[in-house]
Amino acid sequence: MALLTTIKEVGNYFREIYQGVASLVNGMKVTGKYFVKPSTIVTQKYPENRATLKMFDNFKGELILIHDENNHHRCNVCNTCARKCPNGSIEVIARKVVGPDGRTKKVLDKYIYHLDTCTFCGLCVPACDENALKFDNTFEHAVFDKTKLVKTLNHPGSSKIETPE
Amino acid sequence: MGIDIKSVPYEEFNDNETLEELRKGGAPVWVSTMDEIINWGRSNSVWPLTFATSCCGIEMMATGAPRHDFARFGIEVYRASPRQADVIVVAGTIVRKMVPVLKRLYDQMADPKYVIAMGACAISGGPFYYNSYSVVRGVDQVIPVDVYIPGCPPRPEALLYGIMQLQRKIKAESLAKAGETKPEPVLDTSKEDKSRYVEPNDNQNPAEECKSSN
Amino acid sequence: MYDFSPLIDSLSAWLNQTFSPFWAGFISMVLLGVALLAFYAVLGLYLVYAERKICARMQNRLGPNRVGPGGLFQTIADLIKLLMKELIYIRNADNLLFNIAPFIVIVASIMAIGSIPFAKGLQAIDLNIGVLYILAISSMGVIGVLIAGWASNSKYSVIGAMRSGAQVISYELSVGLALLCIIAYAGSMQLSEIIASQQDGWWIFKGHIPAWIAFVIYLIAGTAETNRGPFDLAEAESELTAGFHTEYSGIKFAFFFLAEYMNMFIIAAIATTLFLGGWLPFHIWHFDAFNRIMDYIPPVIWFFAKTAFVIYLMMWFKWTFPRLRIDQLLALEWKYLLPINLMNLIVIAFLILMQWHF
Amino acid sequence: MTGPKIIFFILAASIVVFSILSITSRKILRAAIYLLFVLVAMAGLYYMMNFPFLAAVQLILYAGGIVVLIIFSILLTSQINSRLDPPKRGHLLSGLITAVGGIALSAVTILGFAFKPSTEPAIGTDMRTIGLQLMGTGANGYALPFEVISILLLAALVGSIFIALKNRS
Amino acid sequence: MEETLMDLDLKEKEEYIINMGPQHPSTHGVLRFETCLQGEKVKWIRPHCGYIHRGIEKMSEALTYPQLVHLTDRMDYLSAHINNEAVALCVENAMGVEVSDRVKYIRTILAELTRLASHQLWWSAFGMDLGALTTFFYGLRDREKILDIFEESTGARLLQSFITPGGLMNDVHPNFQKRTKEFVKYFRKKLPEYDQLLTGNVIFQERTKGIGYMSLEDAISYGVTGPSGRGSGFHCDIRKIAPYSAYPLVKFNEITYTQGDTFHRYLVRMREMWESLDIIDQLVDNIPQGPTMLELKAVKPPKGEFYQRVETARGELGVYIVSDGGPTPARIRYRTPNFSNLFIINKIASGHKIADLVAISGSLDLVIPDIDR
Amino acid sequence: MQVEQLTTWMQMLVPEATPGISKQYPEFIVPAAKLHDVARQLKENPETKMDYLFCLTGLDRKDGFHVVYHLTSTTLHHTVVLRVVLADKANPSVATVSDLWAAAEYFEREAYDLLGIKFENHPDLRRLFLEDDWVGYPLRKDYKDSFTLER
Repeated sequence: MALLTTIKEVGNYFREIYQGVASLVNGMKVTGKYFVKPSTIVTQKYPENRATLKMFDNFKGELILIHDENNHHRCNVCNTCARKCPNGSIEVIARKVVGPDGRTKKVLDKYIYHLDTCTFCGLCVPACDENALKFDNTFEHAVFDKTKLVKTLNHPGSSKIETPE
Repeated sequence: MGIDIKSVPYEEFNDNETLEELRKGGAPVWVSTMDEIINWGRSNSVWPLTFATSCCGIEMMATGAPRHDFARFGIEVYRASPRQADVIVVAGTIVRKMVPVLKRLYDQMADPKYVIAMGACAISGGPFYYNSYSVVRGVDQVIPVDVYIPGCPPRPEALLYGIMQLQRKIKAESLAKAGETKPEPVLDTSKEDKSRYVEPNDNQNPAEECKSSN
Repeated sequence: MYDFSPLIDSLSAWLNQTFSPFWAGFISMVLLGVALLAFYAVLGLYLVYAERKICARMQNRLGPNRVGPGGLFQTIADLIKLLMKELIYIRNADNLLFNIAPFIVIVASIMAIGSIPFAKGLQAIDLNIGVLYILAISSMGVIGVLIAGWASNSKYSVIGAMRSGAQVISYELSVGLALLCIIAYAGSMQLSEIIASQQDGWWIFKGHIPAWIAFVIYLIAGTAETNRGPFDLAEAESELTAGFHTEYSGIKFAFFFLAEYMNMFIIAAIATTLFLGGWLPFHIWHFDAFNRIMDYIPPVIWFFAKTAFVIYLMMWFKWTFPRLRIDQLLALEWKYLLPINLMNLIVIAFLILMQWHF
Repeated sequence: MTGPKIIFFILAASIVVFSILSITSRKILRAAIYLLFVLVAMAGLYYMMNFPFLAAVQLILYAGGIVVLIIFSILLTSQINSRLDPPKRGHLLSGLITAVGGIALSAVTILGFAFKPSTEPAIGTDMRTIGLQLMGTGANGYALPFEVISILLLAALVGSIFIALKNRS
Repeated sequence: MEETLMDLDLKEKEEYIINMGPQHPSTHGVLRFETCLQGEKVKWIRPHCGYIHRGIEKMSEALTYPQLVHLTDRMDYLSAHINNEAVALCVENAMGVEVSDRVKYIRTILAELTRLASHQLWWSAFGMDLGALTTFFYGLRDREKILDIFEESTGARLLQSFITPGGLMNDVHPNFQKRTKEFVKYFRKKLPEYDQLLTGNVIFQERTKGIGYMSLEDAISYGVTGPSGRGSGFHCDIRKIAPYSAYPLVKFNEITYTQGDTFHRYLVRMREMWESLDIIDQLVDNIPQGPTMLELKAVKPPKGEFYQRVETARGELGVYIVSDGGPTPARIRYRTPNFSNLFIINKIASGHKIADLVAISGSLDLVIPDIDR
Repeated sequence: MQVEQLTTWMQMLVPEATPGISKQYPEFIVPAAKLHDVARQLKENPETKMDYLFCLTGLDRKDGFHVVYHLTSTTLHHTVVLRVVLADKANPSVATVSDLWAAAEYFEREAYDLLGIKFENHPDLRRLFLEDDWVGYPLRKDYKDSFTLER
């Protein structure tokens, strides 16, 4: 009996070795398979493919104030977006101008957008009743100087689009 | 102007003005030749420290993943030991309890060392700018930052872009200026934060009287 | 046909003619040293590059491709950077030993390279105890690792060093015994003679199954000896940050890095020499047309191709397997490799006694 | 002066220097490393005397084996900033006397001995000869000493296991 | 060999303390394990957290409900959708409104995709903890496909802030169904490869089997939920106990094992991935039409206290809202899964080797900002 | 066990317990002095078997600090909420339940850290998230410090 158990143990010893080696080879098959198949490489060559690289339409890269070709935007300084923003990334600075009819009117002076704190939660865009805002899908924003990330979104010299009332 | 990054033209980079500022002041010819060789080596071999505090760390891992593979830039050699790392990518929020640790990590790194602030939290506290009692509003209050990559979190391409920006900055360095030390950052614990309301330097704005609406 | 000895003989004859014997010896030594160092550096750098490319392919990535064509200059950039990096002086560390350690490691691997036969006649020293010499020299490398870990005065480093010590001491046994199998077959320790004994067939083919077993054991133990792959406990990144070289920076770290790759090359080169016929071409029994074609390929290429194959195997291991734990590592050696090895050796002795090998 | 001579003097000098450093160093690991250098230099001397086998054995056993064991045990037992106490004056004095006496004795012996070049042909030191002699039972055979030493080592092994086991329980 | 050479040698040596972290590759973030070692053996571990305590609970008190959702993304960033859903569900239940079936279906699919992505990342990182470096790349390679689905619909890869009280920020992209189905098909082929590479590997099994045993009593007492708890036989799947969203409509198994070691915690997650694929399969073809956002005048839960439990990729997430009837909560409390999962580590890792500590902490699948909040 | 049964059971156990306001789970406001006793009964009684404390919350309300215990049974699947009102805002203190549920040890440390509620007999009551030298308890409504920027 003792002999039999010894034989069994020796058999187990070698079976263990065999199974171990087999499992290792099994694993090596996976890596080996990918090694010999370069077609499985999924890498996108980012800087090389800049011309063809396209983000998804929904991608939230940066907030922009929509301007049309005449340099008009649609912001009416209601400040809803700034209130909706959970961390104060938007500051709408207004300026009072006297209109042709003699009434003073608040118009947009600066639409300041803090790209450095924006969390892209997307609450501001639907909040705007005028559809003045949208997310652009650019992503190349890295800078050396932090102050460059505080952006003025209205283009210089732009004005609110004249909507027929 | 000499700072070339493969496949991206110089003009298409952001913030060339700051870079030009850095490059001011010439150097002797032999120094600049040396510079070129050394900067070539340094800029093409920035080994990051495995340092990630939160969400941005996952995007940093995704950048190393096959889809984006930042090994292409030769920076897949993540070093767990700060002694062997060249760049510390601050990926995630830094809170006040973490400040001494981060400072120590930075001090443990060997020169030349670079810092990338990745994501809104590292740049300015991001979502935790207001009302948080523990988040540091910007890692530049702790260690000097070279490149800021906004986003929450920045997508992997944005990180790659930031790394190219860092490469440009490294290439703008010179041995002649090696002695210059960066100003020591101070952790601002006071309530008034001035930097947030600083007007960006745009001279083209014609507005004369600016009033805050709120 | 591709024998390097006439070339080298004529070179030394010319040196002896032109200069006094002292200067001739001196110049030949300097030449040899420069050649070896240059070879070492270039090979080390390109092994690093090869590993990065190979693992990238296995992981569906591209690997370095932006520095030079196909990323060929990547490791050169790394080297330049490491050369120019600050060397950190560590307070509370034993700085003499801290600085010596990387040199011990790298000198040990450079010395071992000297006796590797790359082709007929292309060997710096052909010792009649070649295998023993390489074993002896490579056993010195661990001292560098041990004192590097201790002198850094960091707990991670010490743990890494001790792991490395326990590992190398025990696996040296298996490396030695596996090589002993082939030495017993060939009846010599001289590397050139071992190669000569394989004229009619590599040992892995004519040594029956025991040679295969010895080869596999040698590969496992050799991988462990170089602190690589599933046996990289000394620098286990997820546990000990960087193990014994946690505190090293700049070029001193590069030395460890290079030495690791060169040790891998040495292990592979010995495997090639002993098991795979060194620089001998691949021949098929009585298939003369094929054999003649094989003969046209220079021996240097044969040698490096075989070595590259073994290195590739070792990289394949590293990028597939999880790391062992220290007690499993030792159990593997003492419970599996050593008994099998000893049995194997007895079988081989029996085979030789009965003259059953070719 | 020929090349080998220069190398000889370099080796000899390093043996002397490192031996002295090894015994004067207050840091124990440094002492071990100096000892390592001494042993390596001695291996070099053996090699120069055309005994590569002995050189390799010196490296593999002393440098690769014993010194590694010494370093290993130092790693386990001592701290980085621990230093050995300076020796007591009495010990120092007696040691010095012994050392000087030893040097004088060997100097007298060496100087008094007439070194004559050997006329016999050199014995080939290839592996086959060494192996045959090591295992030989005839003249110049080492089989008996070999076995005796192995029994000694076995006894030492058993003893060390015994000691280790006793400490554990 | 139970006792290694080193153990024997170190018997007499004093124990010493190693700080693993806050910056350490195996803690996956800024967690600090104060570890007492004796040789290689871990005597005890004292976890120190707070290195990323950002005060989310305090901050949320100043934000309206739709605004504070974006902070929950940043707790357990790998379960962002599920965290959003938890807050959304809690607020909806408080207000007594119910979202449309379309929203429920989409939320559930997104939650399961999140779970898959999270488990993939965990698998990658767990392999890397054990030294199998290639797993990292395979897991992340497949995860990118899920992130594509997310990005196309929500506009963000990781922190989507997509689910909001009352529904979804916007409707999903028309490609959503197609892409999801493609992914499910693709991933069903890749999962066996994961097993081939790691699960069956003898070294991996040696490293994980019988390591870090957690008993059922301990799991319940410490509140270890999610796959970590289920590895010990703790039936803690909220999707089964208190079904929410579309979970009552789908058939799936709660995976439990009774062995409670590292290997079985691993297996739970591997099998959960199959279950998640099944759930997605059942839902993705039948997404009903309907509005994606409720017409709510204002998101103001009535005065009272509300609790909502959901199952994230790591376990039970509880959202506890104390409302005074205003637009902002008077107090919001997150009972995060990792917080409870972490502290058992001393119990289950003591007495093992330091390498096992890495394996065990990896098998608990910790996300540190979720602990610290 | 049904909600009604639980209510009668609780009333028998602690007559001074009053039902709480929440309708989601059966909730009882328990006097601080009797909390540990009730908790132990709930855990050990075979009829209730509340072996799983899934949430422990500290609240800063107008009438004092509340500590809310969410308890459930993993075998019987019923949930109960215990609430303790600590009217003494200057020195809130309640007995620990960490000897009953291990999870409570860390929940209580968190509550101590952020709200300053002391738990008597707690084995290791230290700050959990904040530095040891932090002044004040941030989750209290009257917490002010020189760092926070308010918006």
